[in-house]
Amino acid sequence: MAKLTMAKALNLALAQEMERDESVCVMGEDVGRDGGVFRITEGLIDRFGDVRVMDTPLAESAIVGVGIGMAVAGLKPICEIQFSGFSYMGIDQLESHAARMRWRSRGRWSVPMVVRAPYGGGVRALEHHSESKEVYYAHTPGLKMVIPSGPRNARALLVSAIRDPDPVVFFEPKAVYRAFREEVPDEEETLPLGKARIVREGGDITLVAYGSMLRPTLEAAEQLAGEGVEPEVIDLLTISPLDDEMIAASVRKNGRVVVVHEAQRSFGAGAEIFARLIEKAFWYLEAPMERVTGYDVIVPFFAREKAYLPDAGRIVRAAHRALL
Amino acid sequence: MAKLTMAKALNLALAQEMERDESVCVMGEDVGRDGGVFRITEGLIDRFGDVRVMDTPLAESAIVGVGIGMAVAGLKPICEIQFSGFSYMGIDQLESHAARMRWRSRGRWSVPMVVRAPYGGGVRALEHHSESKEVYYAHTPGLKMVIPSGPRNARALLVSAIRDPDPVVFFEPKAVYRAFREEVPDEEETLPLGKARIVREGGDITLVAYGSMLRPTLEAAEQLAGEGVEPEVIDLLTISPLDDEMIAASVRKNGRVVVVHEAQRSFGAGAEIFARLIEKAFWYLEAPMERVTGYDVIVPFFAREKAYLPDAGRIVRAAHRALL
Amino acid sequence: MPRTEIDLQQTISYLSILDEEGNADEELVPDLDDDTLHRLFRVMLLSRRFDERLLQLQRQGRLGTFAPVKGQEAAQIGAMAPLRRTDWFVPSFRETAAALWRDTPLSGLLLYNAGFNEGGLPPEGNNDLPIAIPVATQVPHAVGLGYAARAQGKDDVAIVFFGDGATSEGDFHEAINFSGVFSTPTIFLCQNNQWAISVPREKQTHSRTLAQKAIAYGIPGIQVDGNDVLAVYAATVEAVERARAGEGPTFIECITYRLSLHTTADDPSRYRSEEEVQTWERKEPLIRFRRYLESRGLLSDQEVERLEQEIKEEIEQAWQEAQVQMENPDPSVMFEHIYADPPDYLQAQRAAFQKEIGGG
Amino acid sequence: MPRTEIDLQQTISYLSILDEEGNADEELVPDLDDDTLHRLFRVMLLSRRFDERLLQLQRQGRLGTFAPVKGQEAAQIGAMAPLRRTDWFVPSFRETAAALWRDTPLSGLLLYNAGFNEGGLPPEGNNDLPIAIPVATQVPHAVGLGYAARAQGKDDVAIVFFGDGATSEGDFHEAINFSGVFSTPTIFLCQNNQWAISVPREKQTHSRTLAQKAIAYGIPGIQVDGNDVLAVYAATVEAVERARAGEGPTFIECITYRLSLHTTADDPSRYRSEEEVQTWERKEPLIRFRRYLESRGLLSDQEVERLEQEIKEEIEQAWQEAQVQMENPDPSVMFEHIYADPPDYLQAQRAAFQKEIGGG
Amino acid sequence: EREQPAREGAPVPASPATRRRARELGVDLRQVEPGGPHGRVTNEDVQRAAQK
Ligand SMILES: Cc1ncc(C[n+]2csc(CCOP(=O)(O)OP(=O)(O)O)c2C)c(N)n1
Ligand SMILES: Cc1ncc(C[n+]2csc(CCOP(=O)(O)OP(=O)(O)O)c2C)c(N)n1
Ligand SMILES: [Mg+2]
Ligand SMILES: [Mg+2]
Ligand SMILES: [Mg+2]
Repeated sequence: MAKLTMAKALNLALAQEMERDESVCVMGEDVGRDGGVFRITEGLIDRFGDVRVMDTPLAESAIVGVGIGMAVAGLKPICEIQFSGFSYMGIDQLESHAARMRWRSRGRWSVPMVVRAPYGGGVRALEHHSESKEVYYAHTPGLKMVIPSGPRNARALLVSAIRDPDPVVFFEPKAVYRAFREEVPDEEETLPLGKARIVREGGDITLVAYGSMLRPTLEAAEQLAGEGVEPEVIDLLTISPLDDEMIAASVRKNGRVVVVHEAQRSFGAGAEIFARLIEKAFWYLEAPMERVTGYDVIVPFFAREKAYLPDAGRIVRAAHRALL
Repeated sequence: MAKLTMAKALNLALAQEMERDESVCVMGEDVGRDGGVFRITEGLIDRFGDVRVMDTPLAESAIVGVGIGMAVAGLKPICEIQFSGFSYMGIDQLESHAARMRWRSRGRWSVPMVVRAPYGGGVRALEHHSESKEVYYAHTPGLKMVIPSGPRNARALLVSAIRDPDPVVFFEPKAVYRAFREEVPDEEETLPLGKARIVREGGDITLVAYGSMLRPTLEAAEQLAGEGVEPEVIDLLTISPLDDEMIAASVRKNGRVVVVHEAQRSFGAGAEIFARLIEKAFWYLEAPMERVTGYDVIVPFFAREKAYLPDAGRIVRAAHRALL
Repeated sequence: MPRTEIDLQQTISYLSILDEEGNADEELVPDLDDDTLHRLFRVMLLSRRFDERLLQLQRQGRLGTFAPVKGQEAAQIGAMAPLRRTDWFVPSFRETAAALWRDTPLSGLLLYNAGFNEGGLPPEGNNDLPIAIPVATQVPHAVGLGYAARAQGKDDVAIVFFGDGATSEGDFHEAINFSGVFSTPTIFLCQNNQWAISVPREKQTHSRTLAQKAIAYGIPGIQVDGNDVLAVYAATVEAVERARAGEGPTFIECITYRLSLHTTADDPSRYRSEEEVQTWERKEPLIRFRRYLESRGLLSDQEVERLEQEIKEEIEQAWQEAQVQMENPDPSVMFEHIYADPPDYLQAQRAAFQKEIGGG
Repeated sequence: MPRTEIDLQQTISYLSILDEEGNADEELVPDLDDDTLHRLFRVMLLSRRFDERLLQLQRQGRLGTFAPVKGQEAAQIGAMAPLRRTDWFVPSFRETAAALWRDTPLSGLLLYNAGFNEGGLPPEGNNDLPIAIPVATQVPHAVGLGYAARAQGKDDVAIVFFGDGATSEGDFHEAINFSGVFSTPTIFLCQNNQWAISVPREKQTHSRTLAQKAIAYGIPGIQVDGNDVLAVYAATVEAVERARAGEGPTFIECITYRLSLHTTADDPSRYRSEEEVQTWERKEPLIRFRRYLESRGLLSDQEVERLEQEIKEEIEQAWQEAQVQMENPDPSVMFEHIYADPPDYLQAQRAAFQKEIGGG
Repeated sequence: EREQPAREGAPVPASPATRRRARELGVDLRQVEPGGPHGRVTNEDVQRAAQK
């Protein structure tokens, strides 16, 4: 075991998978010689060469589209989009082809590809560099949408995503890349896609979060515990397919829930979580479900970033409302 | 008054607005000489010339991006995307610029543009020609997302969209283009964006629909009425901004609701409607909310189209469940 | 210093071998045995007749919208013929003729056109991708396929077909640029049929030729008479050899013509003249190739009559097979192949769906 | 018939007027009065010093990530100078030097770099678009702006700046193709600074020059020494005149160099050598232009000293102003300008937000 | 949330959990004295009504 940042944990996952399976390759802007602008792919080109680690021209649709061709031919491309805010240039290739190739060819061809990108705010970045549009991908059948929250689960989920036979969009919370270290086993570890995890047990209220929002949610849980409230905290890990059974079981027990995401409120992932809870836990709701989210504005330039992003205070206040 | 199809009603709106305001122009693939593949822009190039009616090269991102430039300079471009399934190539221009230009320039520049596209299934079309990804646009602050249901409201909403100072994505239900005729006034008429309308009043259950789903929903309402149930039918007309107050008022009265959309279920517009109802009508929900939607599959090739699309039968069965 | 002209170190050439009358420039005729020459004609004729039958069936409401390939038989078959089965075939939505060269079952194409997902299954043993409808989006796939082949130590190549309209799309540009940088064994086969629905070639782009767009990527480009199956074949053979030898991609612009409508939902009388169509009818590929083969003693009127009959029966047989498969379409097929392993929520939806269609 | 070479009817030239030593080819020196020559130098120097101050402030944590423009002053200012205020300026994210020619307030740029939306307000009276970060996505905007100008009966032109990396993007391709088809008065000004973060020019595309990409669109293309402000100016004047006369777009490739890091979050030592940077330092634009002006008697050491002092004070003044505006940032500014008229739900969110920050 | 007088057919305001408990206890919400804000019937109200 070693204590690794998320950045190092992701790098470990990539290196071990590339070692284990020579069809795995990495492609994107500045991923080779530069090791990626966040250094997630550091060292890979020296180890595996420039055929398996491709510094591509500046062209997101082609990064995904060429990756699709590579995947159909039997490679396992891991496409890096430099920031999730630039992924929209590739969304047509994802929706029109990556998501459909298996279905369109009746199972003859498939696209075991990962498209990974840093997402979310909190690092005082430029415009477009703090985006959180996971719903675009979650609403697209044929894709999976995964968002880790810490070093260990990021490593395990990325390995699972790489091994998954279908296209996975993997958003990495950049605010967590180097925020803290965590024990990460040297030996390989996976986590199943589509399964959430209970991070903290409690019988009074359920708090659901993912990505960089897990930390303020755990902070809020601490504050609530100090007030004598016992919150149950669920870390989604996968947005689609959603582990609605775990969330519903918790809400059936607790009756009150707060969902936290930095993405804009309207039509965000929180809405679907609410919908699943209506479908699976309706009769156990004691109070209106709460969602603490980004406002329905464009993510502000970084001087106002903190005001935009959910924090522990907002989550606690929402919990109070849900506990009325 | 004349009885017009939706196609003719839209054509009327375009012609009248172009007559009234010489900054209004139309651009897209085959919109000029061919009058558009659905003939929505028929006759416009003969009346207004080829500077204001542009047959563009085959390039959706540029149709939107060039349109953005035209709008900033003071024109009012109406960009036609030939089918909504090809709009994803332009979504980066919409999210990164059309939606942001006013905000980014602190109000100095703005993008009074309309991006219109035929959406949805039901006409035995090829793959990618029956798509319904309105959520992509509804989840994007700075845009508005409008979906008419019939000739008269399509005309009135398109006029409002054209006059709106901000970018509007306008999805036209192609299944309705020529499905029926309706009285449409010759003189100009508008409908405010962001306002739904009650199509049928009733005190037992609320049915919420939009676009081509209004018709099967009204059919279902008829069947329910035949069983002694009085449904209230709401036609959304605008997806974003959502008229949650009208829906909530109806649900506070009726306590039971079914939402209908052809878009895939998960992370679809129905989820956000559920969320708003939790926020505004929670205490009046007498039964789990129901949503009748497309399945979470890729829209099938047309031999199975009917099985995929919601129909009156499915809506009635959902209403029965909601009335338990 | 005064302006100096930059040496671009490449030129764009035009190649034609078989003229409209069926006379061939013998020095340029590619090396093709009699069987292959015969097969080239047979498949061109099969494509032509199949296209006609599809149109008929569509007008009768038995099939849905499709894109006729009439006029482009040489451009597609000439380009497909030099490739091996393991070479990748990446079509757009109009490559029926090329698909027929690849022995794609007619019944499958009929099923596809009748709106059945089952029709999308590629023929066994072929490295064929399914029909791709969003214009130009398939072009990067052929770059990746080619890249993978080389990474896997194979000498397979990938050919991708697209139209004149497609050259305006960003994906066309990004893909070919990638191919030039990574020197992928990809053949970019542009079917310049002069139209993109109602937009004529001159309004699609301001460059005089499409082939010259290769200069933007530093890759070889050539323009050929696309109605001349021998020229298309010869140019493609060259491109295939270069690609297999590790010398990278080639861009081939085939000058041809879309003799029929864009799709069955189109009305060309709105935007082009009958005279123009007639002009191009005279240049169409089957007539000249038939004359050439006749001049070589490889074809006779009786042989053509025999072929016509054979083809007619083949098409009818396929249509009968397709109709059998079209009875009782199990709608739950729409839940298949979304993922390798259907997730729980999808299985639940399928079960609920099955219950609903069962009766409630 | 044998292959025939196609006459492309255009060539790509290279233009250089002022060499590295500051010697000018007198026949080619554009028609510029002394005041303008002086201003060109002043703004280049202002840009250089402002860049240095920004870097300093960023390292101190007072400003966020930004993209230094060191080395590209001539390529930007030479291109901006021929334009009128009503001509459209469409920058990417590195056009600080061009923005300074346009009298963009330094305090605004500082505010932007400090993460304040208020810094995005374009200068009054200028047809300037704000900074555009997604690479190449601004290129179509300049096509639309140009098209609109002509539709509105104006002779305004639009200049759009973008880098070598940007030429690989689909939006670059689609935009220029549109421009060629509609003959828009758009100048495509490519800042080929040899790098796109860590990707060198040779790995970005396989074409020998970027200027030759113009051939793909049938529009004129020229390559210039981008560190030679007179050549950039001359080429742009030509392009502007063509555009204003209704003769359409021009593509100008400026050969220059990114002397500093990509952004302040970058470490160039990982992918390029100090020798390469030194080689280009010797070709940098300010030195040679200073020598030229000195040789023309338009600049002296004392004058430069005076300018340096003036510039230093100007920058300090702006920084003081910016800091005042940076105190107490009202966070509810983030709700402004999302729409012309904020919809109810947004007003409600703003009210709820105001309540939360009020204390609860 | 707005005040509204109970109408024939209009829902009695209560959480879904309260409605479930009422059903389980055989309590008709319309017969229960609402103790919550805005005429809302609470769990305690239902409990009390069930014990009568
Ligand atoms: C991205 C996209 N936009 C629009 C369409 C609708 N469409 C189908 S074919 C076509 C014209 C294609 O022209 P071209 O590339 O020349 O191919 P051709 O039809 O001539 O074979 C258009 C606009 C599409 N399929 N994909
Ligand atoms: C679409 C997109 N992808 C990636 C990025 C991240 N990024 C910012 S600048 C840059 C390199 C741009 O290179 P070039 O066009 O040569 O401009 P330069 O930085 O050299 O001025 C990249 C990859 C971006 N801003 N936009
Ligand atoms: Mg694109
Ligand atoms: Mg064509
Ligand atoms: Mg560069």
